[in-house]
Amino acid sequence: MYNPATAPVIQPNSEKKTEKRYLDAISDGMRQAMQKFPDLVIMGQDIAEYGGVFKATQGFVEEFGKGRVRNTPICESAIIGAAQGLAINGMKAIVEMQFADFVTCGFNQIVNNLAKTHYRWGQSVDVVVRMPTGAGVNAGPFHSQSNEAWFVHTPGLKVVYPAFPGDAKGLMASAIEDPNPVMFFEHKGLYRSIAEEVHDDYYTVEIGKARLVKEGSDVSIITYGLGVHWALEAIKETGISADLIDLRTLLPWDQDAVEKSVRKTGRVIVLHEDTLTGGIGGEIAAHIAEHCFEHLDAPVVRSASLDTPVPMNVELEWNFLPKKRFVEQLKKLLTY
Amino acid sequence: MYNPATAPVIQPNSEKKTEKRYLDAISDGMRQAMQKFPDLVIMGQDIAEYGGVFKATQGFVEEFGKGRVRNTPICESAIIGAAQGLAINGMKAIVEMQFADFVTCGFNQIVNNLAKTHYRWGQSVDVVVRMPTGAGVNAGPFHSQSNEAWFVHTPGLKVVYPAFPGDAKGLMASAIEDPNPVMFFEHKGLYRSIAEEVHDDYYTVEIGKARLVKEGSDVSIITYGLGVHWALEAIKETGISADLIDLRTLLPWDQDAVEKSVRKTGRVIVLHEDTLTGGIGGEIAAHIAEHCFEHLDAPVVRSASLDTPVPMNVELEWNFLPKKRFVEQLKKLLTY
Amino acid sequence: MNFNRKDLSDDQLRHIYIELLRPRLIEEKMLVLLRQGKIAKWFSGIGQEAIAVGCGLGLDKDEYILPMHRNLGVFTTRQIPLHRLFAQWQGKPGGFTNGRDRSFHFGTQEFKIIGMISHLGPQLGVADGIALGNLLKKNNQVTAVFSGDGGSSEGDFHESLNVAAVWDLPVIFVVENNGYGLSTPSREQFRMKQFIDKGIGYGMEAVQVDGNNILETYRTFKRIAESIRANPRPVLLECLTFRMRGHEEASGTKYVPQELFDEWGKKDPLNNYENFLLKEKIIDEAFIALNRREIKQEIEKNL
Amino acid sequence: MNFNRKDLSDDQLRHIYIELLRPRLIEEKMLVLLRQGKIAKWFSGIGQEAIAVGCGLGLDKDEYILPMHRNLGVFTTRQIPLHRLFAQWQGKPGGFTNGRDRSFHFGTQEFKIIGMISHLGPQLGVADGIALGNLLKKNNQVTAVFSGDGGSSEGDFHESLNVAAVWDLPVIFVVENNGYGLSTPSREQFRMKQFIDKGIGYGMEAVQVDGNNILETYRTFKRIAESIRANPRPVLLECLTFRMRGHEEASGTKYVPQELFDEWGKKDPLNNYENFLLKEKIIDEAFIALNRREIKQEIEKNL
Ligand SMILES: Cc1ncc(C[n+]2csc(CCOP(=O)(O)OP(=O)(O)O)c2C)c(N)n1
Ligand SMILES: Cc1ncc(C[n+]2csc(CCOP(=O)(O)OP(=O)(O)O)c2C)c(N)n1
Ligand SMILES: [Mg+2]
Ligand SMILES: [Mg+2]
Repeated sequence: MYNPATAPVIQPNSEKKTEKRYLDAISDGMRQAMQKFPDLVIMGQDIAEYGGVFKATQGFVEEFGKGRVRNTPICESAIIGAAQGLAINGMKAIVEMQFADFVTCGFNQIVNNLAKTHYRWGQSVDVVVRMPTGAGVNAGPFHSQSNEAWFVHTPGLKVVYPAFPGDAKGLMASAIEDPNPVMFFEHKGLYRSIAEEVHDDYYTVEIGKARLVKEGSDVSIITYGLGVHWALEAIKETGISADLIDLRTLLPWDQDAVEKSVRKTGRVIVLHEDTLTGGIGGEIAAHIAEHCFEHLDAPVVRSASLDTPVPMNVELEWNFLPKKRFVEQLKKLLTY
Repeated sequence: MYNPATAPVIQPNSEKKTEKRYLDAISDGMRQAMQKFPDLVIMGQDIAEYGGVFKATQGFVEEFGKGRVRNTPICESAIIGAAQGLAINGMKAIVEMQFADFVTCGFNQIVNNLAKTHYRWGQSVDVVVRMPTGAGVNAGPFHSQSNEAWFVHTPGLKVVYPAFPGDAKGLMASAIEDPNPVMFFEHKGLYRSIAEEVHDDYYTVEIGKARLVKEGSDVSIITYGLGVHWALEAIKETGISADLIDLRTLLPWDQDAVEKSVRKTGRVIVLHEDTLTGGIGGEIAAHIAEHCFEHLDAPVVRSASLDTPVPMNVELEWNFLPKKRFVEQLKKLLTY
Repeated sequence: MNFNRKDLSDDQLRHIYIELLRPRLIEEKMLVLLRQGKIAKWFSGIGQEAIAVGCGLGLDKDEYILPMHRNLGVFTTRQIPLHRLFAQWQGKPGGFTNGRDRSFHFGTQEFKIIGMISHLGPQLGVADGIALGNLLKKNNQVTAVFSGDGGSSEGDFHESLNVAAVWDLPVIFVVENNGYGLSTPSREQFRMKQFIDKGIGYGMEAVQVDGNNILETYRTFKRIAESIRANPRPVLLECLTFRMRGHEEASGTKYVPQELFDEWGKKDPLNNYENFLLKEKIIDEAFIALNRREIKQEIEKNL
Repeated sequence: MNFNRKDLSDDQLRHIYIELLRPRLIEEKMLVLLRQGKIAKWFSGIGQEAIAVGCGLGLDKDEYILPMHRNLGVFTTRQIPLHRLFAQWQGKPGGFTNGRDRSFHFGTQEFKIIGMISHLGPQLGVADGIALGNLLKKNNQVTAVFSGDGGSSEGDFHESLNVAAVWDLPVIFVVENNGYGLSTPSREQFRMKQFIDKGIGYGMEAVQVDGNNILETYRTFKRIAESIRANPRPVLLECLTFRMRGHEEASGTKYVPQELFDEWGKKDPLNNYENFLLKEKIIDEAFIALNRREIKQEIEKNL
């Protein structure tokens, strides 16, 4: 299905680190990749002089020029198609969706062109689509959606979703190195709210590998994105001893890491910000239920948003999101 | 989320029945609804004089006129949008996708406009989108796709997928009666290959209710669409005593019917033509694993297509589809 | 700016003035509330009001209008009670979405306004469908739908104009050409000289109007609407204008050269019209003061 | 049909003839195989060959072409070994997709041909990207991409032309205007008089050509390509033509009035060119017979 070539494992050249916010880390990863690959082009609405609505490409046009850092007209489909054209012509492309919600206007190009071209005639589509995503920012049904599940159900794509600045930078580099089309989800709510020490040098974090954020014995929490931070809070709040797995990549996802943890704890809760029905939680829970059946001491529980659009009003929104329900579900699971 | 009004339960006026193919039944349902609702408009590519590429609207333009049976230019997005506009203006609309695969060109209108409007400001969107879908017809990656999972993961839509002519006619009527947007999947491979005695009069089949196609004791087979016919064959071939549940509606799906069967048999296999990862099988299996945990004597097994596009070559295609694997998985499940 | 009153009575001219003033004063209040954190986001229509108001006044009240995020004047000319608008913008019950969606993202059958979703473009296809409904019902109603110059690059723009042309749908496609889509100027959005150049490519009539001249916009909407009611067909209406406060309050205006603000500031639709009415002695300072006071009171009462 | 040889040598004229003849003979064979069930589907390009062949001959061999489902001539002028094409159409190994995709749905870097996916429209955006690559590499290469008249109603058509215009991308957007999209005639697809009327709306040059006249198509492609290589920009090229066998073999031709077949039959690109060459004594019957035999042998050998 995929071009078997994957991103090389690249270690940072030095141990130098600086505190970087999630947004800065992404920006840094892109900038260093622009330096490394002279054929890499970034396209998106208002990404040039303006630096993008979230400022992820601030300063890029000055450093790399208007040829490679391109403001586009407001049209998602032709631009995603153009990214594929650049790849066919031997180049690399990053496309920034202004908000992940707007990808639906370029959906066909992604699921039918980017995703299927390598399978059909062996041409790699070396494209990264950046997806500023997620809720909790009081922005209503069209600037808050989680739509990763559609892409996880599209063979041929890779889907990446970092939860921490360090992973965000390294995964961005890998996504750009990888010759396959990568949907790169970035949670808007994390852009400026979390920071950590991140390597200054260029490095990659392997696509397809989960990360054990916390180790514990009583339950496995499988999540990604904002869910990781909710889980951290919940663990702190409840004092529960849990394995906390941040998937980091949603397609292909790290079945080994998940199975290993489940075999150890015998109890699992899958948490995501996206809505429940048909969400990725179903895939993961079903996989666990099928392949770890004999190791389960309790039903695999899913915690997810309500099956509605994302409401704007702050109270409605927090009722929609699973954060509060998750803590209850987690406690209940431990008493099963 | 939905407009709470649903289609009325309408019994046929008489017991008169005629043998109808799946395609004829769908056509019949639409024709009678066109007679019943003078405000119902059908739009699609080549659906007027030509009768549509599958001939589902053959004769409609003669009976209902070009005003209500409209050939459209080749553009999915504007036409789906226009269907919503008709609904806003107090009418009803059916849109025929020439192939379900092409819905990706109108995806945004469906997931962001049709699906979210009632939730947002209470306006019903009385639209049916017809989706000639599915593989096994040697037509390659772009005329064979199963894409129901994307829509099942879109709150606000109803998703219907009949497997038999009688259900197809009654569900079509319900889809048109229902004030909510309905994605109506029709398997192309069934159009002319199956027939049964179907009521001549207008009637509805309730949306959201599964059908127990066969009763048995050893295992529950949960499926829909072409999968139902594969399962029937497999039951015949193996002589296994199985509950065979045809979901018929995928959103909202009939959890009660499924749970009831699982509690009885203790063994479940979920089968679908769509690809495995992120497919609807995950949702159903995860739900069962969570809510019927104590009734399960074996892991919930999923049987689905390989995670690739649909290949054209007939051998590749049958290797891609789960039909053969399903029989093996079924037998193995019974020996667990 | 040249104003030609033609057959409009003094009363009509005054009424138009008040309708043009109301959205301006509401916005000024909203900008205060925004700074106080009482509303979350604001896309200013200041400088462009003559288009929305001209549309609202030019169409009949039972004809559908599909406005965008800068078209407050459509809502006010339809006399939506302000407390309902304010509740909507603050995400409170009593609005149109009960907090489910934000700002102008709602529709109301009561006032025959169908707001956009955030995505630029889809509302144009919806307008086609509404107009098709009118055509089939033979009720001789017109539908007006708005697009920005930037949003016109979306495929939906093309599909919807084409469908309307082929089906003779009674739709006015209004393009508010304000020279920018967010930070991106026209020259990075398209290459044709003007939007009316697109008409021939759809086999569609196209009309250009000074979008800052309220008498022009009002009369053009009225004239096109009357003509379409008698002879159903789509018309592309390009309104030349400018956003005086940039894209939205949070994004600043740094990316817009000061000269443009200076140039367009002189063309302010409200000031110019006010000056014309004063000069013609149709209104006086007292009239202005009275109406400003009354509208401000209305605003405060509804908050 | 008027042919003007201008500076083309007899050899060149003969070469063009053979290139025009080859796809016709291949198709005739395919229609036989289709009836025998050896291939599953066929979209006939008979009657339209002068466009694909003109394009293939007009561009350099290392320039990308993005053809559609009726453009066999693009593949043959690039001299793809026929056994590879046949294997592809029969879904066998040795084709370009190893049975994974059908008919012309493949690309090949070896021959610089990027086939469409089934969805009409997306290939136009891909052409933009390829051309952008060429622009950034400053290699002065042209890209040609095809669209049908029907497919031009898709939003992608608009988006891609607009992007190409704004970015000065060296692309030839070829519209094969054959009057139908499947069963639906032009008057139900669009309302403009001709496709070149769309040029001004994108700020793009637009050229119309008799798509059945091989010398015209060839020369037009060549001329535009040369001009674009020197001065990068997009050009919209409308080729007027007709499908002589309807949409695809399975769908018949009942929906097309016989008069149209009669009228366009007289304009057959191959017959007309052949007659011209015969009349000018550049070829004779023996030449024709020889070449038909040779191509047929080539076909049989590759099956
Ligand atoms: C499909 C889609 N892509 C991107 C955006 C983000 N966006 C919101 S407004 C805007 C600029 C719109 O410009 P224009 O259409 O000219 O309207 P104006 O703001 O000037 O009134 C952009 C890019 C969007 N809303 N929808
Ligand atoms: C997005 C999309 N919608 C619908 C179709 C179905 N379809 C295939 S070919 C065709 C007609 C195309 O007409 P035109 O573009 O004029 O090309 P022609 O066949 O005349 O060469 C249609 C409707 C498609 N392939 N893609
Ligand atoms: Mg603008
Ligand atoms: Mg055509």
